[in-house]
Amino acid sequence: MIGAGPPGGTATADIAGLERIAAGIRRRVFEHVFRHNGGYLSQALSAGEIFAALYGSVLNLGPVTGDTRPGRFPGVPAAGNTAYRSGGRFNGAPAPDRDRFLFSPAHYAIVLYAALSEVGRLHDSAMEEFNVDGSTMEMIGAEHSPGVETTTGSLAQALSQAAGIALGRRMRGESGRTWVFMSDGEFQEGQTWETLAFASFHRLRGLRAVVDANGQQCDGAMVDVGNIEPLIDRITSFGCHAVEVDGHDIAQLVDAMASDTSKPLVVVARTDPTHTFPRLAERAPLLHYLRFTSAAERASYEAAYAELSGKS
Amino acid sequence: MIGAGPPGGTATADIAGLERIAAGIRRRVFEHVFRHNGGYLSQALSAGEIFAALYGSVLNLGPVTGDTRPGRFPGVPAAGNTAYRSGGRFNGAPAPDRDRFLFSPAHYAIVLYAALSEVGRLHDSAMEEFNVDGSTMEMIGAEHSPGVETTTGSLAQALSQAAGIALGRRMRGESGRTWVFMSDGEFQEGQTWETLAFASFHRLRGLRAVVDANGQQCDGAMVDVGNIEPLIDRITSFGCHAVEVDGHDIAQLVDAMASDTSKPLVVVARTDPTHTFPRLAERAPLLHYLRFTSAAERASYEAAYAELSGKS
Amino acid sequence: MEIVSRPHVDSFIKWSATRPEVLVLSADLTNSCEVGQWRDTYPDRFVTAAMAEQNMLGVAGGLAREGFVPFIHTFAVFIYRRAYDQLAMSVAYPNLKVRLVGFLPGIVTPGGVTHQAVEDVAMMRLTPNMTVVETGDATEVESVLGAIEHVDGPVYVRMLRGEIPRLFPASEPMVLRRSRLLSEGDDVTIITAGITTEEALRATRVLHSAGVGVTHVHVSTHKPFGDSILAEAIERPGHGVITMENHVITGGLGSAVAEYAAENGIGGRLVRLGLRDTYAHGASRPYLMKEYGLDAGALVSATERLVGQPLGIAESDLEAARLDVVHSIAKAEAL
Amino acid sequence: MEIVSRPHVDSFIKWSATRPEVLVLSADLTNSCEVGQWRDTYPDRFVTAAMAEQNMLGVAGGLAREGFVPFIHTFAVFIYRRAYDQLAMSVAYPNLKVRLVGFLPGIVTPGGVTHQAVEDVAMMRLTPNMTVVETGDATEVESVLGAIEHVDGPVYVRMLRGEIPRLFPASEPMVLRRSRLLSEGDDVTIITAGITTEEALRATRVLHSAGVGVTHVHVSTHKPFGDSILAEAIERPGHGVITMENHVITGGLGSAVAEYAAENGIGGRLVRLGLRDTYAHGASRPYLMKEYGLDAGALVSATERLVGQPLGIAESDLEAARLDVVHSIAKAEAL
Ligand SMILES: Cc1ncc(C[n+]2csc(CCOP(=O)(O)OP(=O)(O)O)c2C)c(N)n1
Ligand SMILES: Cc1ncc(C[n+]2csc(CCOP(=O)(O)OP(=O)(O)O)c2C)c(N)n1
Ligand SMILES: [Mg+2]
Ligand SMILES: [Mg+2]
Repeated sequence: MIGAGPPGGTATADIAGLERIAAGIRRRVFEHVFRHNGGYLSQALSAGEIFAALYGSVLNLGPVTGDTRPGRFPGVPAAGNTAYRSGGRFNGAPAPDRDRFLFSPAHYAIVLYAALSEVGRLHDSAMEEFNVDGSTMEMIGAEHSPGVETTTGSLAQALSQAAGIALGRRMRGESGRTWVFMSDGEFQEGQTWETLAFASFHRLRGLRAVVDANGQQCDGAMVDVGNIEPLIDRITSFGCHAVEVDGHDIAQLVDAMASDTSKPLVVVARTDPTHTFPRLAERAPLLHYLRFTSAAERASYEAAYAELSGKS
Repeated sequence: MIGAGPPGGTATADIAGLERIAAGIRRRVFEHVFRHNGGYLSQALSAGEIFAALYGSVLNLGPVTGDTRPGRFPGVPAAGNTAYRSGGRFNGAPAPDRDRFLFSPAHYAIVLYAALSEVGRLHDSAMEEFNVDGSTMEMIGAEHSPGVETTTGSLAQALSQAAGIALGRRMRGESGRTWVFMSDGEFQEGQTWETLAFASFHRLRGLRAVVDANGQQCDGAMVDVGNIEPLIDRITSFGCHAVEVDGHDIAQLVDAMASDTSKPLVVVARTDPTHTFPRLAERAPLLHYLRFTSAAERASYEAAYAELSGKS
Repeated sequence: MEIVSRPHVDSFIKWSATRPEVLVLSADLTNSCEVGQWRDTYPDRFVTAAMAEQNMLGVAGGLAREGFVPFIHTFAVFIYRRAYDQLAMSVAYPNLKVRLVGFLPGIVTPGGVTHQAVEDVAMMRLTPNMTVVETGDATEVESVLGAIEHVDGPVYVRMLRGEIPRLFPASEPMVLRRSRLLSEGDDVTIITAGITTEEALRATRVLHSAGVGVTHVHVSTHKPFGDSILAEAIERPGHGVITMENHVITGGLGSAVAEYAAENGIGGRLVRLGLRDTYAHGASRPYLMKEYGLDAGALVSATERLVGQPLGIAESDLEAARLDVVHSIAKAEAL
Repeated sequence: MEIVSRPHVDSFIKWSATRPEVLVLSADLTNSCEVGQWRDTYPDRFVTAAMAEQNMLGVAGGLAREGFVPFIHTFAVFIYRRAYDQLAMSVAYPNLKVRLVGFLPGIVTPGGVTHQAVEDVAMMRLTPNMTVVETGDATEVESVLGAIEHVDGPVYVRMLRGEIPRLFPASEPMVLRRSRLLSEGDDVTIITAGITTEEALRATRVLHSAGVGVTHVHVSTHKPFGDSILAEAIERPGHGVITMENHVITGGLGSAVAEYAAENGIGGRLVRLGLRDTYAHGASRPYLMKEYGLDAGALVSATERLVGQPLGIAESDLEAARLDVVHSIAKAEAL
């Protein structure tokens, strides 16, 4: 019932171009991190290629509606708040044959904003507004934030909403797919399993999740905090189609996202939270959030980054 | 760390005796159903052998503490409510080497009460107090109800509490096991999966769940309402030891419950909600709760039951 | 008094006929929430969510974003207790047009503490963007769908099922934010909602005969709270106000009246009848109403406290005042 | 004024040394909730529950039944929103000695609506058996453990973290159900709790200079509510009472005062400052306090409303009254 997406797959995807997007995403996040003495860096390192594949190739989105500037916080959604604008507009207007993209682990917001910036959906100056009082560029994205359509800082809530959207779209006979970007930590929440069961039971083949399986969470490595493996087996046993790929191999990612299956699809992208910047590993197991302990440390990270990017 | 339970297994269990307990459980529930024009009958049909195996052989429980009469509702637990008595006393006083039994799907209460009555833990007259105002013999067992130690009418909450109990007991070096009786509907709740992940991660080998996999829930057959299969694969992928048995074969049940494993154990007992009383199948798919539509119907069920029990 | 059997069944089916955007989501309590026939009538608009309420609330949010109007039907506790985070973040925050139809308010069910919604009104009142209504008779059950139709945001409906008395004429449907003035008098004001109104009607008759002037107001909109009828009743000078709610006394009707009074500097005394910081237990409705002081007798005692003197009303006077038709005496068993 | 850095860290480690029954349960926010060092000190008493709060609440109930005293540490929202059913049925109903230590009260965090606990006090107040306390300064953070130790039932602690001012001398620890009288005066009564007390202290100084007599009470026990200091302050004749809470105005401190006043027939006007039926958004704490009217300026305006005349207090007067030490100006980023 749900049609195939846009033409894609390894054959047509411009891998080198997508790799440039991934590098650009990381660059923007690094710049922020250096300017603000810290930030959600490991998420950019693990998920750079995932966002590049999604925004650079896979997602079939319409143009941004309205201005590409983020704008001021328009108030919370409420009856009578006519000023309200959803951050979904940066993913284009919903249309029957277009894809929808839902962004789940809201603390990855900076990675999303960087990706939107890289593909020209978000104004180049927007990153400067990150976490600035009164801006929509919230640290933990809410549904007024660019590219964000649901409020999912309480994790594992986007997939259910995506299932509802996918179901509604199927009821209306729409061919577009409904995508969700997820973190692996979300597979510890029971809600995720309720939704996978729901999605497979209702044969929501339009629903496609992509997981940044970076093996880490706030307290450290997931194997030490709360194991979710074998994740592929778990997802498969819940009736979904699980595909495992190297999350830093864009061709694999693009291929996996194009999987032809009648089941809800879950792409498990195995990633490294220090990818392209091995120096970060010295902080293991605490990679979730980076805060420099001194100006000297920051400077040395800056130097390391400069050297690496010079090289690459 | 958790020792093996009491001697058990097919070799020592008195299968015929346990079958008599199962038949007795059903008889008591049938009597109630005929007297009150309905009730939770299918649960007795599916779970009769499970309760017989647990209370007749497997559970290593101390004697009832105090009177075997259910008693009046003692008020809710509260600071200063000194009259309060837990229904757990019907399972004996907790002791380091004894088993604990937690009862999860509270609407099975009548089956539990019948089992307690059959094995002499509950006074023969108690069933008459079922759902009587002011009695502890509540329809949906709460923690003052005989044999009930946690309040789990909101389903899928006992397993987490049992995991906490099993963890606490392990911290204190206790050898007794912590058992939970569950319904299959509870595997639709996300909380169950959170707990299985927790239990396997923490290697709670003292934790043992037995599931009445009768394939039904309020709205009908689970395959039509919300599929949970392949249940064994799901449980296994969450790191627990799953054993599947014919839930009406007591020898299989007793053997499975004695499984030697270092993981949390889940015994999936495949059962038939019309077992021993095929007539009930005429109500499919709605077997969850029986209410006779007329006196004539009730009489005909009574006749059918009399004939069958004469036979058996 | 007329007793109407399962008014929601037909009313909802009929109402949905011309509203294709209306869906039903059920978490394995379809017949218990009187939507079995609805499902059979509109199978394509019925979504089985199985016993997984957290996901169901999220799915409802997603469907609402697509322009559907999902009506969740399940026991109230499984909406606001089991899935509160999803309700708050996936439905209330985005102000989505989801209807949360919650059954088994307060102590109407023998299902015990896990099934009795004794704090739902409080939780829904404190939830931003939420509109909160409660049905008190067959007319309100039949008319609640129309009353909330145009609310642009989530609505929680505290719903009755089964055999329901008709206290208000069918010609006087529920209207959002409009209370009902059931009697007038200068001594005490009694404010009730849901099933406590029927009980209060018994008491007010007897109180009137005993010479106590009673202003009695029935509330069906808990939030937004307050309309001119309510305001006048609360402000009426007299011995004070009594609220009687099938709910804990913290955060529900009694608190709403207290907030209104305090914000407006109205100094009369308020007596809040209801569950006092306690869960209940499983027993029949009349038994529990008596045990927890939610009956006509409790109202008479509270009135005596306010007027400061015994009124000489006996239990038998209240018995005699029982309304013409009473509920089926068969004790509910099935959930 | 002294600013104390992370007072909970040492205080809790020290307190736990002689209490082997104390455990910590954490749902992947161990360092964010200042128990990383606790875990390293008592590794055998630390239980990682991963990001699965529903199960964590149930596990806590089970451990409490075994005689342990589990201290759940996570962001407040993930306790009372994500796991309310488990909190209610597996912890509150059985009245178990579980300590729910909830971080990020109200609008202290830029984490936005999903991280800001703006309705926790209301939800915990309406929960039977629950005791509810809130910390307002370093002394209270240090002494809350002792204050609640002997409560035989669940306790919700609205906790502060990070850099915290010491408003009350260390020699005056938090005592359950004992409010603090911070100033006396006959014109208005101001009641605050948590971080709003520091803000109110700024306003009361200026109000006193402007000739307004202010009675200011700091509340740390939300439930059970009411003690003689509070009672006297609420009953004090004057222009009325102002509550300022880092919370929605429904169900929390303001409602508790309203309930108290109405039940006792006290007729003064009440002005409730706080979030008005809304969630907030992510921004810095001072920005949000101003936006939602939770600052000294809002208190002055409310006082003007009550006394019925402008007081001629300028923003700059309040600035000048800023307490000696202010918070680290670095904006919080990490959660
Ligand atoms: C329901 C819920 N519980 C807890 C949190 C706090 N939290 C934010 S991020 C996070 C880690 C989750 O793991 P993951 O998203 O995989 O982390 P990362 O890979 O980015 O380190 C947690 C526990 C949350 N946001 N939502
Ligand atoms: C959290 C929760 N949601 C819904 C219910 C209502 N409910 C009671 S029993 C039941 C059916 C669950 O399936 P199962 O226990 O397998 O039913 P059975 O085999 O007895 O028919 C449901 C949905 C509940 N008790 N708890
Ligand atoms: Mg991760
Ligand atoms: Mg079943």
